Amino acid sequence: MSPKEILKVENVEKRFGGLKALNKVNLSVYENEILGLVGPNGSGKTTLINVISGIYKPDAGKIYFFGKRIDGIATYKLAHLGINRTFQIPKPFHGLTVRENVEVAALYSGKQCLKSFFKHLKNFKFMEKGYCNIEDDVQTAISIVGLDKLQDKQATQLNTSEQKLLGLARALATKPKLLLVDEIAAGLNQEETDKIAEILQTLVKKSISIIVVEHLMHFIHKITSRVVVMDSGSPIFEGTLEQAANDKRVVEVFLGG
Amino acid sequence: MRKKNIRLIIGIILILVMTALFALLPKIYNNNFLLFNIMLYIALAEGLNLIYGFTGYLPFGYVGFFGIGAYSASLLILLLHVGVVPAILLGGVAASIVGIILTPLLRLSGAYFAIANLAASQAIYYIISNPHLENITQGPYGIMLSSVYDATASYNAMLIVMFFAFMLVLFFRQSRFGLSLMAIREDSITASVAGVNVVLARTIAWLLSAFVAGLCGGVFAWYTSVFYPETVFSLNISIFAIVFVLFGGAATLIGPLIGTVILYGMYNFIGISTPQYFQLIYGLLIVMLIMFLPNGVVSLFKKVKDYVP
Amino acid sequence: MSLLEVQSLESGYKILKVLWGIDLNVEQKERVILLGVNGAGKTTLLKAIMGLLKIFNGKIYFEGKDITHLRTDKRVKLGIAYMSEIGIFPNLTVDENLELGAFFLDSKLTHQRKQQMYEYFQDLLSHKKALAGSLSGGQRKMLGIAKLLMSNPKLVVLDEPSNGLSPKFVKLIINILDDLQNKEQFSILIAEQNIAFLDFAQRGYVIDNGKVVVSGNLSDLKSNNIVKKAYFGIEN
Amino acid sequence: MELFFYALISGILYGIFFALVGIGLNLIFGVMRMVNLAHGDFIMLGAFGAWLAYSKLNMNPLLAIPIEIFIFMIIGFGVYYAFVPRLSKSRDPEMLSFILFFGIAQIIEALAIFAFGNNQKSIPFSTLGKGSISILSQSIPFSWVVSAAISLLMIGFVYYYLYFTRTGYATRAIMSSPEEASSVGIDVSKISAFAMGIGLSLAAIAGVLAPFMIGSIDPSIGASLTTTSFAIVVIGSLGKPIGTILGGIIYGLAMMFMQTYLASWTNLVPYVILILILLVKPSGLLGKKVRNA
Repeated sequence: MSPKEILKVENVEKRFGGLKALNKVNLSVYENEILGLVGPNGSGKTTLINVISGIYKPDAGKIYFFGKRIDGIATYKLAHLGINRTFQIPKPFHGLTVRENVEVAALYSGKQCLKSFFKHLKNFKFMEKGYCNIEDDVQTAISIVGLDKLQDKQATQLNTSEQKLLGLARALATKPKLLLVDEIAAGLNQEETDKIAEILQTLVKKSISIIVVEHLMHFIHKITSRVVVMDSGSPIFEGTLEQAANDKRVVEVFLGG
Repeated sequence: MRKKNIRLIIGIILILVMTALFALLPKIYNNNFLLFNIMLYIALAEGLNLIYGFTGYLPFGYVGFFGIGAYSASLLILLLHVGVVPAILLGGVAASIVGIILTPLLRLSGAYFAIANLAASQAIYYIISNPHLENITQGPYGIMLSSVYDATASYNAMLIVMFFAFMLVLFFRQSRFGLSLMAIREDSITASVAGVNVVLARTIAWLLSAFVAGLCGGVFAWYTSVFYPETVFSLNISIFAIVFVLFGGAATLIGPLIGTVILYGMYNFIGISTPQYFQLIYGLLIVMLIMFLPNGVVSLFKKVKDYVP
Repeated sequence: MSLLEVQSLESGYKILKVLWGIDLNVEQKERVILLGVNGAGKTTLLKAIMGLLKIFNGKIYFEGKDITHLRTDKRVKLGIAYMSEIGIFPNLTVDENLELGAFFLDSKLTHQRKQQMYEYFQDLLSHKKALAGSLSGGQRKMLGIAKLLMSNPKLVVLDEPSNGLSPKFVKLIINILDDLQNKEQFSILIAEQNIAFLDFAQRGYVIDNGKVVVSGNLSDLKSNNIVKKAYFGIEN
Repeated sequence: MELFFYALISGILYGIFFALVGIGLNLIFGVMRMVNLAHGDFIMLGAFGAWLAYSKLNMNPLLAIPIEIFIFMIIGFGVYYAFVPRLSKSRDPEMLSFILFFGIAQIIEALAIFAFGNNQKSIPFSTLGKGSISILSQSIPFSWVVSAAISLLMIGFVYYYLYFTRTGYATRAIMSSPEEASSVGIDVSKISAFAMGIGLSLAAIAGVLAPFMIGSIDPSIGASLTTTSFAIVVIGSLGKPIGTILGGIIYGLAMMFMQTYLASWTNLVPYVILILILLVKPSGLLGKKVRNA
């Protein structure tokens, strides 16, 4: 039985002025996999992530998530549907504690939760603990990334790797089924990178599919079974990283002609 | 007990004490006018705090909502013979409606929003004070509300509005709605990725903030009973509210309160007869704050920060 | 004494450390290439050398002088010229761009130098009054290089001159640089991911994840496997 | 038709003056991305300079211009080095500069009241030349023509500076990218400080002409001049000083036509223009300065 396809990108295009940042992109992500997205700068990797997560609207093409069309849907609604992401440069909410950062994300992670939020708002019980029962979600997300001990710290006091983990925790708090991870290993040392690789691998076991955009090939090598290589806005290769390294076109893209 | 809950209790106590204080003070201190104005500016500063403190938009034309509230309430009373209390409430609603009309301004970034909002309040002022509209607004000749004048009742109305503004800020400070607003203030894209409906949340804060200013305007009209367009659209009202919030510290309950009590107290002491002294002082204060203490006086209490309501 | 010497340099953007202890040197009249995939830290390294980023740790010496914390414009005056990936001021004309390339020289010298550049790059002369932003991709790179050389630099630092160019233009750029370096005898530090530049250089470094993974002379680097390892993180 | 021509000619003359009113604000924003909310107050100071020259020293107010350029250059350098480097490092320089300069505006206004009092001051129009001249058979006060001519001259100087001098190239290079500029050897802070000096001097010169174009002056005119300047600058595109000429003329014409045909609504003009432009075409006129979402 072939694995279930959860995300399908069909002929997606995105232009910025005259520049075609994405050109007829087709891509599928299957259940329980980590897909690596690689390619030189300006090849459209981050643009694709931005389109899938709703930050940009595609100019043409369709995107399906569990068979439902999602292109052009607002980012916050996609977060509710189960698509979430991290950013290359971590963007914690300054002035909020680690736990509050995660709470913001957990707050809207389900319809039922939202309803109960308004119900309690009406009864003026909004300040009571656990009105929405998100406490468990928050704690789970924080402990998956291992920030338990830091949860009362201000987000600004975290170091780079902790800020990246916080970004991951925030994404997890929305209970995603698809997680888009944009250059999470950049700026981290080996030990920190290994830790993140380990976390991502445990997530897959929890039925979260992941797309990883990354320049660090050994990181990609370690966690992905399949990579898609992008160049000038289109995928030009799909397969394992070893196959990619021996593919003439891929080598040309990376090393120049 | 979690810090947040302690903060809530402190906040509630603070609100109750302040409300009780202003309820009782007129009995022992006869400068009713001063007490009223302090309450008015507390409410305005807290109302401005809703939008500036929690979303980062600096409404330089906040006075526009105040003036709209004052004029709407007065005209409803004078022309349509609406009761005073419903008229004031409708004044708040009218301010919110103007807020809805101005929501597109929220698309602009910081300084442009502030300038555009300032321009909007000036435009409203010039429309209302236009002699061509004398039949409706009395144009530049002002409003006489002496038929419904009631010093005690309007004082108490201000007390209620102040209480309401306090409660709103406390709600923003404690609730997860407020948390998501602060997330938007830090980074709107990341907030939307976290699942926050950025546009909706921002608009709610904006309209609530306008509503508070509108209520203040209505009560002010009732209390003074005679006023001119330039009284209720004076840029100084915006400026005072902004300076009080900046001074005390935005996004807290206590910051605007401290700011208003200290600075308005100072204004009353040195400012009313020679306002330029006060203007010089708060000008210098702003410059110093931006250079050395951008988060206001409250940020001095770093150690107990989590308990500051 | 090396012309440029970088010692265990650590740098990055605000909280994001990108360079993790880089050692590198460029000798007089030498052509050095910096290879690596995008994101490896090439641009960051060049910016740090130019003083456009905060140095967290380590030292930079130019002609033996410690310039680690020197302001960018003063480095330029010492004789380091830099061409970023953009490399030009799009809202200024070609002539104005050249003028700015030697901003600290007096106007007579600047004028002479400008004539020299127009001689080297005939194409630019015919576009003298055009906005730099209106030029084609190849012409922009020419202008970038001409602007770079205006100040008679001792060391030129180039960030991906091949970026966005077709293979034909890449060849052209390489030829131009080759020719000019022979004429003017400056040193070159060039960051590239295009290995077409390998033949142009005498020595090179391959960096990955903010560290130098391979360095050496041309034949060392040309051994394809080493580059491949750096580029793909796998050995085969 | 008579009215139409009158409005047209006076609108253009006023427009040139208003271009001068706005151009300094735009220059400072373009070079250092600082929002000078005290712009109108510097104009007001310039106006009082002219008034002092006229009433205390018995000079022709125009002679105040060179002295003011000197003084405001120094003030510009002072303001730059005192605030800008520190602000540039903060998290939101644009917004913080906005509030900071608002504080400076308050200080200036208060000090001006100490120095000059709250009363309105004026300079007789005749000091710039008596009578009026006839353009297209419309009789236009001579002082307007002189003011417009001086404004045009000053704008010409700015244009010459930006497009024909090396420091001007460097200034434009900084507008396009401070990082690129410093990497060709430009001392960004020195050139920026100079731009601040020029920006404030231009405000002051506009101030010298203000008593003849706007009428009587007092310390409180700053705030509305700032908003007006914003309207002018935004019409002509923020960050592009020369675009301000267009902004000034559109504004001048709009105002004069309103005054001619719908006088009582004239006050609304700057505010309505500002809001409309910000709402209808914010990205076009402000570049990428628009919030996301």
